[in-house]
Amino acid sequence: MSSEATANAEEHAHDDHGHHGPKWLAHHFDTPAQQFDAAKLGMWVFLAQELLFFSGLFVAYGVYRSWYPEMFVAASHQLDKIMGGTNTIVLLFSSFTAAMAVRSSQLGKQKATGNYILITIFCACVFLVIKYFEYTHKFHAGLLPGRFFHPHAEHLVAGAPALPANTGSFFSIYFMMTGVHGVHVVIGIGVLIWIWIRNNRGEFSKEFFTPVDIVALYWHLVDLVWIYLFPLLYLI
Amino acid sequence: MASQTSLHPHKDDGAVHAHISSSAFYVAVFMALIALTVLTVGQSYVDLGRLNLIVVILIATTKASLVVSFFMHLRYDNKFNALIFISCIFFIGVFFAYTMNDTERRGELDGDQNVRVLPKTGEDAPGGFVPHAASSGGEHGAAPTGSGAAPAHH
Amino acid sequence: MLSFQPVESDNFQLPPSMADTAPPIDKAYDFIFWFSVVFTVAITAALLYFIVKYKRKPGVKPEPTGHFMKLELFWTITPTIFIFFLFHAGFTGYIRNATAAEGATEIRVRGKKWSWEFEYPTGDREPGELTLELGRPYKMIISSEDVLHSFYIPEFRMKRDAVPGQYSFIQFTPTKAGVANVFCAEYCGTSHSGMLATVKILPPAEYKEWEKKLGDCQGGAEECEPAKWGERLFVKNGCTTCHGAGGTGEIGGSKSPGPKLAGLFGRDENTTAGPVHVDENYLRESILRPNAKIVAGYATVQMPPFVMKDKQLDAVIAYIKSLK
Amino acid sequence: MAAITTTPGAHHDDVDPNASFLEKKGLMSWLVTLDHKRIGIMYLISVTIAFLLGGIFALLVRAELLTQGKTLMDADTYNKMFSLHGVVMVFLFIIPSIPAAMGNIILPIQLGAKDVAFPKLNLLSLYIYWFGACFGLYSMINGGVDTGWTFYTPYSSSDPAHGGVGTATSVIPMTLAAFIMGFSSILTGVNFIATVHKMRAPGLTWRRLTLFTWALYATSIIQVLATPVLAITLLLLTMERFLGLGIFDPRLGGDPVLYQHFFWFYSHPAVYIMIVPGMGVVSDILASFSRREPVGYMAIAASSLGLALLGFLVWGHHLFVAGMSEYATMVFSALTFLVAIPSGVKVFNWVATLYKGSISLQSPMLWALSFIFLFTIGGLTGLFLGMLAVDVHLHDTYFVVAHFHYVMVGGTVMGFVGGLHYWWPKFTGKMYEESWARVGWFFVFIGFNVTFIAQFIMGSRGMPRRYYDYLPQYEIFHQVSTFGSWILGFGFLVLMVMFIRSLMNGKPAPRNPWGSAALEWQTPTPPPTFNFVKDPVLTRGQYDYQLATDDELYEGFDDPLFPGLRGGKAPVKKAAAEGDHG
Repeated sequence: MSSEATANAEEHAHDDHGHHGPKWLAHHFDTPAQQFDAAKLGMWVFLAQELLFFSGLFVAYGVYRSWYPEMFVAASHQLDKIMGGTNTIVLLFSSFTAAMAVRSSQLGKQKATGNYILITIFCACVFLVIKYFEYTHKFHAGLLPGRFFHPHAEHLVAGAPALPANTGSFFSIYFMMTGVHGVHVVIGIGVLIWIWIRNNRGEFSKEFFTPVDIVALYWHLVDLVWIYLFPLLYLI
Repeated sequence: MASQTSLHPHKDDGAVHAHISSSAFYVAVFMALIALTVLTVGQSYVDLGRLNLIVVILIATTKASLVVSFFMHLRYDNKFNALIFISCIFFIGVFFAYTMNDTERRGELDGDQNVRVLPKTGEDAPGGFVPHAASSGGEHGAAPTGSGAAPAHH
Repeated sequence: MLSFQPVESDNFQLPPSMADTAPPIDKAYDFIFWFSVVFTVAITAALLYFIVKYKRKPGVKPEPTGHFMKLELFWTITPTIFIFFLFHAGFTGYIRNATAAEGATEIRVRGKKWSWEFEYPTGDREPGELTLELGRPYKMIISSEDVLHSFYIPEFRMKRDAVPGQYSFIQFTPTKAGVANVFCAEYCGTSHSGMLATVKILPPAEYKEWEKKLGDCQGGAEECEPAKWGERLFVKNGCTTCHGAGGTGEIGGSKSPGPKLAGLFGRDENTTAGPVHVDENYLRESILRPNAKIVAGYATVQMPPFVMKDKQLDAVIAYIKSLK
Repeated sequence: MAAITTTPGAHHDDVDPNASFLEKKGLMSWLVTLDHKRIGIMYLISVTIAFLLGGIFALLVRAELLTQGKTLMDADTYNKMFSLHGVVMVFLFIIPSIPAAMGNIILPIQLGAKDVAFPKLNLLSLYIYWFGACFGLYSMINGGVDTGWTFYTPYSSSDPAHGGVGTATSVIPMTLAAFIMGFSSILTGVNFIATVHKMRAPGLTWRRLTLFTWALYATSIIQVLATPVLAITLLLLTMERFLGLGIFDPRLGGDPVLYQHFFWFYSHPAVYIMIVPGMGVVSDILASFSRREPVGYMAIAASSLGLALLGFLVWGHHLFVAGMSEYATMVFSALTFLVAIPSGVKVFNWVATLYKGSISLQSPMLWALSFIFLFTIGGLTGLFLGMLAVDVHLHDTYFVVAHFHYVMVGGTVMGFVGGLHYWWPKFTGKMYEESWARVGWFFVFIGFNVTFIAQFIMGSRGMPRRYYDYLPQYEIFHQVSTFGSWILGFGFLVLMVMFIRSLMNGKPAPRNPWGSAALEWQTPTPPPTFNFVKDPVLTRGQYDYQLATDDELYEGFDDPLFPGLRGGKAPVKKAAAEGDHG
């Protein structure tokens, strides 16, 4: 089921002309392993801060949901489970392809890596398009944050519970959570394109796939956050 | 310090040793994630009362663990990276627990302390929620809603 | 202008103690203060002694650092025990004041930019001055109409934030007749430092006298001429914190947050709701519903509404009319 | 055999490893540098400018309070002055001061590394900091903010332009400034954690790290875990003001106390971002100037981590009277007291370090000793505020102002200036005039105490903070305090002149002017670009004065107080023999 990859460290051996290992080994590292471990550690620390960043929104969600449970139930009826569910599957799939991209890169398959990255980017775009339709609908229905919350009855979901006056708070949280997440998706597309280009240039190899690995970690985090957002916002 | 190349390298050879899972395994993890997504959507049509939230969180956490352990390789990664992840969850837990220890328990010791509605008279506190407060020209301390929008804390 | 009586205290560090809530807090304060003094002196003395004793000398090598496990444990565990004691002392004092006595007289305290308003159980509202009866238990129910304020009476050692949209309370029994200060202790904008009030603690007999005239003008006939009484109400309501002393529209030589009132009466003004002729009705409306017609150029600061009895309103309007 | 040996390292062809890192000239050589020392120096210059700016605001605040009523400015200007003082000092100066400026310069050298783990990220942090600072300046040019550095809602979030009850000042650019600078802080933290873990020289075990490194490591953890919460809080606040979210503003259905939870979840740990590095500096200075390993090395290191952890559990003590539930109040008070344990452990160990040491009172040591004294007072007055009942009286008074200035200025700034004195010769290659340094220290120390002891007294007598005007009974204290602020300001002026004179025509600094055993003193002054002429391998601890050789300790050592101490001129150290490594 799995195998241990061994990066070839041959290139790293010092020669006597002051040349310091392979091109991709930065001058201040001694070994590829040191560079790889440092990058991974740094990325995990960075992901920890990402999670703390989102945690503020989750705490706000927790507090308000527990204060106004009925309002949350009523408001979530206005969200489209089908669209949200589709987006969940799209993101999970993109996470899968990102993992496959790392695997291909680890095995030195440049072409496959590129293709998997492209699929991941495509999924990210699909996610944003679906999000766009959801947002447009909310705008039409006047289901907007706080001060701008003016629901238009004709655009609301028929048969759903009536929306209390303070439902604006729910939509504030909804737009902040999905909005901040959406910004992460956009940034994710950016960095995925960046490593796609680097991969095309042939910068990665069995020995050096760190950037692919790091970007994939970031992308999985985007997925991870959505895994919680979806049921908490759509499935109350 | 010069590293040696060998067919059976040990940990200190300075080379990168990453775990590589098989494609089939990744597909299996992905299918499990899809199955759990279907499960959680299906569950949302069944009302379990107070259990709803717990079930939803459990399913989401299972999904998250799959992603973190296998897609993100944490299962095979340096133990310290896992420690970072776990301690970050711990601090999020602290943030949640302590904040909600306040927001959930205001007015518990004395019904008049830190509440939005005075239990005796049912008055809403001034300065509180006014629907469309800002857009209606900012009537100060206008009649509070009393629409149930700002319920008293128990 | 701040014109309150100076606090006279028998303790250099703390203001006089004027309510039952103060002595336990003072005791805790004194205890921790003396503890801190002893501790600081000990640490400093040790520092100075070592500096002199182990001054660098030619040829004298420092001793290598050893391991002092027992010492480390000692100075970890001893403070641990001590802080539990401190926590307990602070906590019991706090909880003692957290629940109000049965049958305490309830007074509503409302903070607004930038004045305090007190509503007595009779429904009478008195701004800027809180009158209490010596020895009677009170419960102050605190709220705010705009931003955060904090109701603070140093002489009672009591403080509580006035949070908009939320009630809170403090309780106490005044134990000494005299005058105390109310401060706003949570920053609330331009005239935060002007958001003061006085507390008058009267012996029961005097309090009864005062209570009879609650909501009415207190004082002789001359002091109670409408314009004179209106002037006092103007100050107590905190109007000066926005319109300047005497309604001059200036505070400390700069334009005040609220418009100039002197000479206003009878003029025509541009307001957010179109031109207005300033008459008694406009003044009345501007006090009760200030944001209906805001004078042009003053819309950035919102004046809170004031609830007054007709008699009081008339007095304030008479005062504003008298300003030239 | 030398205790710290070097190994033939790998060098780049384009960099002369023996040339000082300062050698390259030209603005561009600085702006695009990846050298941690140069980035650190740019941080140092930036935070010094911020410190001056914040200091001017502080002096103006104090000057206004010299007399009752209006002295210099009107109330709105005063409110902006104290807000800007807070914002500038906290976000622009004190948070990046020791970690980003001094840590950047020293940390990799103390680890025997060529650079931090992610040099590009390091430069990016600096640019993010500058970018954030631009937003701050933009806000100041637009009239500044008058919310206090805490940006409490609804005053900060409720915009009168939308019929709100709050301030009309330029809040959004300022919160964005803090938001952006937060990311600079986070990235520095990420960088340092990876650096400490992965970049240590051979032989540099965890037990051989300097206490400064330990402190920076603990600080980095806080920066990474707490700062993102500030980021989301300020983002929510910005959106609240901009779009009227209704999460923090009660009139829109929000809860202002919730904002305070969010804000202090970051800002209390941030106190430890500020103070813990200062403690690290002091530990290092004490070791060098008592010439021995600090007593309880592991206890001091562990207490840094302990403070980092506890810092996250006590934020609620800022909310004791804010309208929080009594149960939360109780828990937070109990946990707050726990902070006293690691703080106490540090102080006791520092004092014990002096016992049987070889103490030299040169200027860095004066700052370190002042730190211990002032931090003790700052810490003990914290106990007053941790005691619930007493806090109810003291909360939001000048007592609190004095308390946190004793910790922030008496602690962090003393540590910062002490560290600046201590490492100045290393990274500038110049000595400063010791006598002027002492004069500067004297005025700062006296001025500081005069300024803030007066504030303790007026605070306990009930003077609320952030007051433009005050009752007559507080006038005398305000006047003493303002007078003290002038002494304090004068002291800093002396120090600034002294440092500038040192840069202009200071004596060249030797490799190891203090006779310290730590690693950063075993490399040339100023260090080469890759920090060491050859990669170091450690065979002893950095505080091990027993195993350190005379070469290591005494080359260039010249204690002005004890010229004879060195006992003969030590030979200039030759490149150490290789052989015990491979």
